[in-house]
Order: sequence, then structure tokens, then C-alpha cells
Amino acid sequence: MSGVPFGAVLDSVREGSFWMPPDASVTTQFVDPVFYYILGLTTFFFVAIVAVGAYFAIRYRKRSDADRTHPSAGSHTLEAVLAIIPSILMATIFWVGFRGYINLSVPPPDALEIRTVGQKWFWTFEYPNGMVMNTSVENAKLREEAGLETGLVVPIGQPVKLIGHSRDVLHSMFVPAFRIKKDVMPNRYTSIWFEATKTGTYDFFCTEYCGKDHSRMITKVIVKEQADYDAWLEEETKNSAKPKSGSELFAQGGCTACHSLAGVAGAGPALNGLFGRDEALADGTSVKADENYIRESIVNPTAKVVNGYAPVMPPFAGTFSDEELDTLVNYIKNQK
Amino acid sequence: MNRNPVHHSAGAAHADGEHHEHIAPLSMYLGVFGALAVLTVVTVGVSELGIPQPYSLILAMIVATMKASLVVTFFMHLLWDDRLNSVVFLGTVIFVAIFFALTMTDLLSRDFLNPEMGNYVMLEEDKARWNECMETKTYDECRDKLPRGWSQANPDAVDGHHGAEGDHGAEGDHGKAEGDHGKADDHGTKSDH
Amino acid sequence: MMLDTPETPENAEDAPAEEHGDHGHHADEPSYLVYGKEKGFASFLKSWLITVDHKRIGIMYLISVLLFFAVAGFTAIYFRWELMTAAPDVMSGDTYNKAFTLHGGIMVFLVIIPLTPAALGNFVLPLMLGAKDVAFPKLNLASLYVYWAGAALLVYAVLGGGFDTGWTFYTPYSTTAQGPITWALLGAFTLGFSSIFTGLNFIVTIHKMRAPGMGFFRMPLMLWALYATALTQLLATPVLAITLLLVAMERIMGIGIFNPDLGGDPVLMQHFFWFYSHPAVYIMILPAFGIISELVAVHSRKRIFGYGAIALSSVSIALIGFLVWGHHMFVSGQSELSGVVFSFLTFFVAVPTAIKIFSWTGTMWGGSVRFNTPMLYTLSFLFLFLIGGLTGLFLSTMATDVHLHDTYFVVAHFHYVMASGAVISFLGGLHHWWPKMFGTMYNETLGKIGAIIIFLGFNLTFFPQFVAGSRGMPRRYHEYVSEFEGMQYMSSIGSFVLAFGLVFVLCYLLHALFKGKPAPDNPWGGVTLEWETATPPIEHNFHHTPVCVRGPYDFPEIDESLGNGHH
Amino acid sequence: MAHAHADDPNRPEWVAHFFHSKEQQLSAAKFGMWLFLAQEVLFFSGLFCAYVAFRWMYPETWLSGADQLNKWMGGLNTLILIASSFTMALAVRGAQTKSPTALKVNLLLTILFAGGFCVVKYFEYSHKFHLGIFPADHYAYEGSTGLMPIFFAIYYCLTGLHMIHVVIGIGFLSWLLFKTQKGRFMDGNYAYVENVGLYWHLVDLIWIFLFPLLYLVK
Repeated sequence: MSGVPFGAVLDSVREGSFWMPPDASVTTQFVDPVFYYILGLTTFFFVAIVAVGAYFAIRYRKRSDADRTHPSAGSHTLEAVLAIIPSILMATIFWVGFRGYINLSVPPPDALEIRTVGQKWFWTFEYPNGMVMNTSVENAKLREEAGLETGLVVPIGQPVKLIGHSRDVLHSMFVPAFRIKKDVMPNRYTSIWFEATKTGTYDFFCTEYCGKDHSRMITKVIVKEQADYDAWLEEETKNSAKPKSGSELFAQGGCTACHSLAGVAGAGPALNGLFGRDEALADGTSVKADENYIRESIVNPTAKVVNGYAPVMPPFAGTFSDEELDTLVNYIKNQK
Repeated sequence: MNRNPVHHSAGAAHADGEHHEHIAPLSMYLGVFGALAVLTVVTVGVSELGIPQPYSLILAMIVATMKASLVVTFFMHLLWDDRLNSVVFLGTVIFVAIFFALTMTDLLSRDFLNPEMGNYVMLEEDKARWNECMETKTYDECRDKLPRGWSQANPDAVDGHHGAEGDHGAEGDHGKAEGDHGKADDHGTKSDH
Repeated sequence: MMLDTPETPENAEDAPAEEHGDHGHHADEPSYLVYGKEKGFASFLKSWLITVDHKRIGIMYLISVLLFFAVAGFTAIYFRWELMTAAPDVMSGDTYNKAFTLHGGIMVFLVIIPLTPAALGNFVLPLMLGAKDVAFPKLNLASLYVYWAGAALLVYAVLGGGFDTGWTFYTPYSTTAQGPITWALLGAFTLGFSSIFTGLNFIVTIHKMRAPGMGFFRMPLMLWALYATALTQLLATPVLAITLLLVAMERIMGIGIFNPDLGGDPVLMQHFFWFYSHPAVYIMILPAFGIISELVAVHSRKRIFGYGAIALSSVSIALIGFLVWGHHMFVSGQSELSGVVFSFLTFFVAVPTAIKIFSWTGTMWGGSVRFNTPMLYTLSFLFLFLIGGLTGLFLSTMATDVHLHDTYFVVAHFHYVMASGAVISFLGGLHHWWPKMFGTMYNETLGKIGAIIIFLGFNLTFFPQFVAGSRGMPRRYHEYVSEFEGMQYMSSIGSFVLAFGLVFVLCYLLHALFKGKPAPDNPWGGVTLEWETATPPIEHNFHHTPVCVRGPYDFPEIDESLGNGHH
Repeated sequence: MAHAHADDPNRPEWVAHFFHSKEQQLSAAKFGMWLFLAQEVLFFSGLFCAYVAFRWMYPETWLSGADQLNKWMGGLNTLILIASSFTMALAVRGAQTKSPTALKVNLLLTILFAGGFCVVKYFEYSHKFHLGIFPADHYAYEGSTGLMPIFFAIYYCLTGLHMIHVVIGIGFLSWLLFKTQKGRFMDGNYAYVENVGLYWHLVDLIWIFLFPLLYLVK
């Protein structure tokens, strides 16, 4: 294990406050004041009760000669007071929390709507002009080699509304620096909004347990100035317009999460040397792995499941256009 | 109030507990049975009259509650029993009501603040895609475009089984696919799956 | 819950006072631990396995629960070691997921829920009531066997490859994931019935078998707490049963109620699950309130402050506990309106808890506090539960919960409430009733050292997690962003200290069990009925039914100092 | 109390040693049974809540789904269960009045009615399986429109679980009949008969709510 990283604690304190991550969005003003209000109240009551308790414990300990002539076994007035005061304080906490929550839930009308798709272990962001940013680990590697940064790129000062849904299990969009969080589900859209106030890069976590690589389902929110954002968007849209190569499609589909190209059997069968081979299927029959089999297994994978594997591959019908499907099938074909 | 099992009064050496058997006359059981049978026939008959939707359900529930209370008070002797048992039964009914009420507050109010978080938005989009396909292609070709879990009446189905050109499958009225709940305002971009 | 007319002191006055203590002159009858031993080991073991004696069933529950507590505890140490560093160096992601699911699943279903109600409660309840046994002894034994059957199913699921859905079994992951999850679901389903049987038994025993003269408002507060727990066990567990059954049926036959691909709704599963699981946390904490009320009163030698308030707050917590489950689902796609309703109701459940804490603190006022081991555990419970309770306010307020939900802040909150509530108060109760259960005394100084180590280890483990959580570290992460390494490192060190403290306590208790010096019948001077029988009690508890002549906390020296006037 | 609580002197031998009197034992047994029934009601409430949730969410599915259910078979089943509840009540009365023949005859009638219920249920299920209406994802009937797997998931869960409870009830009733043959329950300790009776009335109670909700949707 590396040495004790107390340094990490100190520099993390410098960024945000002790309790809260850095403050980078308008939405933090709905959460932080409420947090510190409750923190103040609870610390005060904690210190008060512990002090009173300690005083009683020590003052009336067995050996002390404290005055014990008429110990009180309860006084209804004191109980009533100690019930009403906390109730009033809690009502104020509820009200402050409720107001903050409503502001968090109702996005401004002119928000930039970005569709967020969570699937087993990476996020995909679809911008209004149709450009899709795929943040899977493999795709990020490919983009890094091409010198591009991967993540949800948003302009500063512009309210952004993330409309999310999931392709398989529950996931959850969480950006600590913006104090926003919402689960995403396969059968409904859920939405959150923020308005970045500081440029920089912030973490984007998945906080609903979703299986093996739940802790790797992380990406970045990159806040740029409006001009940089426009240039970036235009350049990205141009990139995404030109046809993607087979390896890009393979990475963006997140195929490497289950299928390896080096003969290692994972959640799915290894795909190298697949073309032309006879595949034994789960229902005992076997089929020649030709183009149609590969194409069908991408569009409707549970039709022909290879023996020894579980039918858990999500259907990709509609994810790839027909030309992309051809390039992907060719890419898999010449994997030796 | 029935005396509590642990009696307080100094006198009355009678052992505690008040479980005196109450033996009801045969006629009472017959009467209750007759009432239950009549109520059943009534509720089935009423459902034949085709009363509009919300009221027929309310009526059926009123009749069912009457039958249930008949069974509970007379057949299960709750009327003559220790009041504790009735408190248990009523407490249970209250807890079930709490369970229903709070769960339904969630289901009813999902699209109050954000319309796109409603229950039907994704279902409507799938149905729209299904209808679009039905304009051009036949039922079998569009089968994989059906919304997930949704089964559409097959115009050329033989008593519910797909295949040969049958006529008496339920009338495949495509319009019906819209359903009667409001058409959620669609959001420009076509979200693909 | 029918309320009795409070017992007026006058008519208890004329009851013959001298006849109630019956220990001593029946020395020939063997204690419940050893009767039947002379017939040889095989029949002795058989007499234990088919016993209907609530005390033996309580001891067998105690052994099984502590065994599973050790298993789940060391699993926690194993993945705490992994979490010391951000990089995944000790175990793979899959193993980590199975480890935290095992820790959560075993701790919730097999340890905390039966810990105090079934282990201590089974032993103490009939004794405190002055009854010879619970109302349905065979049902009590059935509850133990159903517990063992459910435990066997869970262990089979763990050994058969382990399940990694988390103890919450959220669909659609739990219905589409691979592995023996169906066995785990059926195991938890079976364990639910063990909990229902215990709850049902306790409610009937408390209503129908109280000692003469013991009205509802002269019962010890431990029994009020066990009564409220039993109510919750009985009314909440069946909904868990139907939820787990539906999830299991969805895995076996694809029944689509929670399956989004067939039109079902995963959030509905969360509603069903949390309708049980929030009252379940009150099943875990209410017995702890009972133990603490007993210990504070007895070890401060003073009548409890606000008996009525504490008794009624136990039952009101149990009832309001059924209205608030939605605060676990604020960010789960639940509608904003129902979030507001649940948040509002959650603040109501905090009021009775606050009353309890004020009453316990008030009890020490004017008493003569003894700092023995049970009292040390009580004071550490008051300190830790206070932190747990107050941090609950952050999570029931909607704005802050959006940021804090599913982060380490929640992990720290429920450990402060459940681990301090169920475990530390259980240790206090175990030390308090140890002499009565086993007839031997443990070593006081070792006991105090153990209590202090556990207190320190506990704080060092879980307080840094509050900070990591509010700074945004998500839950159930196997490898994490290096910014949180410092806090997780401290937390892991703390967990090792806590584990050492628990093992230390286990060692000196085992030593005391076999080689401890014999314990007096009433070491702490308690006045509740369980101290009036022999130590350890005979098989039928009392030679003849004791009569309850005074309130549960009317200590004699209080009467002398008051010139013998009651209350 | 004026006297130490000596046990009730004229207590019959079937009173357990830890109870003071037969009244305490009988009232404890009945109270315990009512608590068990409370737990059963909550067990079914989960499914009824799912019914309410999905009927509100997909009203048209419920309308087209209900066409597949045979209202008359359901009605007949309701009458059968009410009759069995009636004979069960008479059986309990027979035990109270210590007349073994009334107890035996009514128990037998109740078992026969319960058997009749299962037979009618068998025909209903087989008719649906023949049509291809299987639960969940191997649903293969295309005669109706809507989220059929959901409707039939709830239909099969509710009626299936209720059917299991009917079968368990038949088991208890036959055990009662067997014991009555051997002369039990005539010495005033008829708690078992009463509790099985309460259980059976609850099973009938659940069907009374289930029948209109599922079969009379129109």
C-alpha cells in the first residue's frame, strides 16, 4: 500500500469547504445553506445534550454527596417543552429543505436539453443537434489517442437539463460539485438541471448499484466558456458526421465490457476468429458464424445464444445505423 | 368494556379472562349465508348493466365491503369477542389503507412538475413508432416494433394465434393504440433505444 | 394496545409483601442450563434441541446470531482493508460486490433483527412478566428452526457463488443478474417468518400473561419496547415476504410486475421493499431503547424520568414508522409531491425519539450513577445514537438528501444508528443480564476497557465516512477517486480497532462463562421481577407466580430517602 | 389481589402448565390467531396494491384483459366459497355445542366445497393455457390489446396465491376431520376448530374482494 495519503485530505480541504465539494453550479445555493443550517442546529443540540448528560453523570455519581432528596420522576411541562421546541425547529428545517428541493426540481424554461443514457457501466450523452458523446472507457482511450477529451461538455452560465433513461438496470446521475442526483430507469425519463458557474472538470458518478463495474461508471463534466463550447460542438459534430471506423463502433457500443478480442471468455464469448466457425448454441443446435448470424446477434442477441453463456446482452436494434452495422460486422469478421 | 385478563378487583374469585362461549342460533348463520348469496348475485347482475367505469368499481367495492363485514362480524364471531381482536383487525385494515394511499400518491403525481417524468412518455413514443410502421408494413413485419410488453390485437390472427388470414381476431383498430390518457407532448429528438 | 387503568398504589399496598422473593430455599431444583445433564451428553443435547423453554431458545438464538455477527463482521474487515486505498489492489470488483452484499444481507436479516428481540428478549420477557413461559412455546421453537432454515438457504446462496445485488435486491438488477440470487431471496423470505413468529408470540404473551398486579403502566420499559417491536415485526414483515416472493417469481417465471420490459415499474418494487425495511430499522432500534431505559434506571438507582412518555413514544415510533418509508427514495424517480409528503411525515418520527433521549438524560438527574460496564455501554449508546439521530435530519430534509443520498454519509448515518443502537446497546444488555443468564460474573475492569475500545474504534471508523460522504463519495464503490483516500484510510484503521474491541469483549465473556465466579441473585439491585428468581433461573422460572407490588423502578433507597411515601 | 394467584382449581387437564386457566389459554389462542390473520391480510395487501397501481396506470389493459376472464365461473366460485364459509361456521358451532356429528358433517361439506372451488379453478386455468395466455414473457395470445403480461401476472399471482391458501386450508380441514374421528375437540378445548375456521373465513374474505376486482372489471 502506498504511504498514508494524508496529503490528499489536506488538498481536498483546500478545494471546497471541509464538508462540501467545490461549488460550481447555481444549484449549490439551494443545498449548501440548508446543509449548514442543519449542521449548526444539530451541532448546538449535540453539544448541549452531551454537556447536560455528562454533568448529570458526574454530578450525581455514586460517591458524590449531591442533593438527592426529591429526584424528579418526570414533569409533564418539561416533557412538553422538550417536545414542542424540537418540533418547531424541525418544521423550519423541513420548510427550508422543501423550498430548496422545489428549486432543484423545476428547471428554467430555456434549458439546453441533453439526453443522458446510462447502460451497464458507461454514460452516453446526446446533444440536441444529434451528436452523441459516448464515454465508455475504450472509447475514451481511442479519443485520447486522437487528442480529444471525453465527457459531458457544457457551456458556462447556460442552464442545462439532463433527461436520462437507462438501457438495462437502474443507474443514477450524480455530480457532487453541482449537488444534483437522480436515478435513471429503463421505462421512464427522469430529469435534473444545473447551471455551471465555474469552468473546470468535475466528477460525474453513478450512485445506484448496477453490478460489476459500478465503481468504474464514472465520467467528467467539462465546463467551457461559451466560445470554446461552440467551437468544440461544431468540431465534434463534424467528427461524428464522418463514418466511424469498426474499432470506434466496437468501443462505443461498450462491447469490450463483455467480449474480448484476444480469446479471453468474459460475460460474452471471445470474438476473434469467430467468422466461419461453427458456434454451438445453448439449445443444442449449432450454426455457421456468417454475416447474418453476427448481424442478428447484434440486433437481437437472445435469438441465438452461444452455449455456456447467459442471455444478458442488451439488444442494439436502433443503436447503429445500417452502414454502421455493416462496418461493425466487417470489423468483427476480420478479427483473427 | 370486557374485563381485561388481569383483573384488579379484590373480590370475585372468578378466574381471569372473559372467554365465555357465545353460541349463536342456527337461524343467524342461515340468515347471514342468505344475505351473502344474494349480495353476490346482485354484484354480478349490476356488472351486467354496463355502468360507466368509475362508478361500477365503487359500487362493486361497497358490496364487497358489506359482504366482508358480514363474514367478519358474524361468521368470525368478532361481535361477541374480546374487543382486542377487533382492534387488531381494524388496525390491519388501516395499515393496508396507509400502504395503498402513500404508494398511490407517488404513482398519481409523477408528472406534476416535470411532464417528461410521467409514466406514459416512453410508452407513447414506442406506440407512435409502432403506428408509423403499421402505416407501411403488415402486422408481422412490425412485430419487433411493438412497445415492450405490449400486445396488439392481431387483425389477421386466428382466435388469438398469429399466422393464417383469420377474420375474427379482435378488430385491430390502430387508433386504439393511442389509449385514452392524454398525449404527452413529444420532445423533438427521436430517442432511440 | 388496550390501555389499562393505571395501577393505584393503595390496593397493591395490602398484598403480602414478604412472599414475593422465592429464591434460595428451593436450592435443590437444577437451573435451566443444566437440568437433564445427568442423562448423558446425547440426551442432554437432544433436550436442548427440542426444548420449548424460552430461556434455552434464547441462548441458542444468542449463539447463532453471534456466530453470524462474526462472519459478517470479518467480511467487513476484509473489504475495509480493500478500501484503504483508491486502487483495486486487494480484491476484484465482483468479490467486493459479493462481500458488501454478504455483510449487508447477513447483518440485516440474520443478526440485527433477531439480535435483541429473539436472543435477549426470549430470555428476559417471560421473566420480567412473571410468567412461566411465552404464550406459544412450540411456536417459539418453530421460530428458531425457521431461522436456522432461512440461514441455511442464505449460506447456501453465499457458498454457491455468492449474490451481488446488495441487501436491497433492487430490480431490474436482481432479476437479470446471474448467480444464486433466487436462493438468497427464498432465504430472506423464510427468515421473515421467524421474525413474525417471535413478534406474534411476544404480543400475545404481553397481553395475556402479565403477572397479577402488573398493569400495562407498571410493566418495565423493556417490555414496552419489545411490544412495539413485536407490533412492527408482525405488521411489516409480510410485505417483505410478498416482495421477495414476487422478485423470486420474476426470476423463475418472468412474472412482470417489477420488470420494466413487460410494463412493470421498478420504483413500485422500492415502495414495497421500503414499506417493510423502514419499520425494520425500528425493529432493530426499539429493543435497544428498551435495554437503555432499563440500564439507565437501574444503574442510576433512580425512577426513570417520564415513564409514560417513554412507554408511549415506543409505540408511537412503531406506528409512525409505517408512514415514512419514502425518504429512502427521494432521488429514485419518485414524484416530488410524494417526496414532500414523506419528508414531512419523517420529521414526526423524530419527535418521540427526541423525547426518549431527553428522558434518559433526565433519569441521571438526582440518581446515584454507577460507572460499571453496562452503564459505560449506555453512555456510549447515548453519545453515538445522538450523532446518528441528528444526522438523520440531513437525510430527511429533501434538499440535502439529493446531495447526500447513496453516499458514504448515509453509510455513516445508519451505522451510527444501527451499529450503536443494535450492537452496543445489546452488549450493554448482555452485560446487565449476564449474571442472571449464566450465573457467573464477568471481570469488571476488562469490561470497562472493552467498552472504551469499542467506543473509540466506532468513532474512528464512521466519523470520517460522514466527511467522505458529504464530499460526494458514492456508496458501494470498489475503487474510488483518490480525493477520498485519506478519509477511507482512517475509517479502515478505525474498523480494525473496533474489530479488536469486539474480539476482546468476546474473549473475556467466554472466560467468564466457564471460569467466572458465581454471581449473586441480584447484582445490580434491580426491582423488576426477573431479579426475584434464582440465578440462573429454574426451568419454570418461578416456584409460584410472583405478584407485582410496585412500579418497575421503585428502588428501596428512594423510598427511605422519601420517608417511605410512594411516588 | 386479595389472594395469591393460585391456579384455577377446576382447570381441565388440557390447560398448559404456564396458563392459569382455560379462559386465559383459549383467549390467548384466539388472539394469536387474529394476529396471524392480520399478517395474512398484509401479505395479500402487497398484491392488491400492485393491482391498484397498475389498474390506474394502464386502464385500457384492464378492460381488454378482463374480456378473457369468465365472469360466470368466478361467480360460481364465489358462491361455492360462501357456502363453504357457512358450513365452516356450522362446524365451529357443532364443536361449541359438543355434537360430533354436526362437526364431522360440516367439516366434510366444507372440504367438498373447497374441492369444488379447486375444480372450477382448474377449468379456468386450463382454458387460459389452451389460449396461450401464460404468465409473463411466454405470453403468446394476440387477441387483446394492452400490456397483457402485467394484467395476467397480477391475475395469476392473486388467484394462484389464493389457491395455495385454499389447498393449505383443505389440509387443515382434513386434519381436523381426522382428529374429530378420534374423539378430539369434545372436551371444551375446540380452539383448533375455531382457529381453522377463522383461517377459512379469511380465505373466503380475500376471494370476496378478489372476485369483483378481477372478474367484474367491465
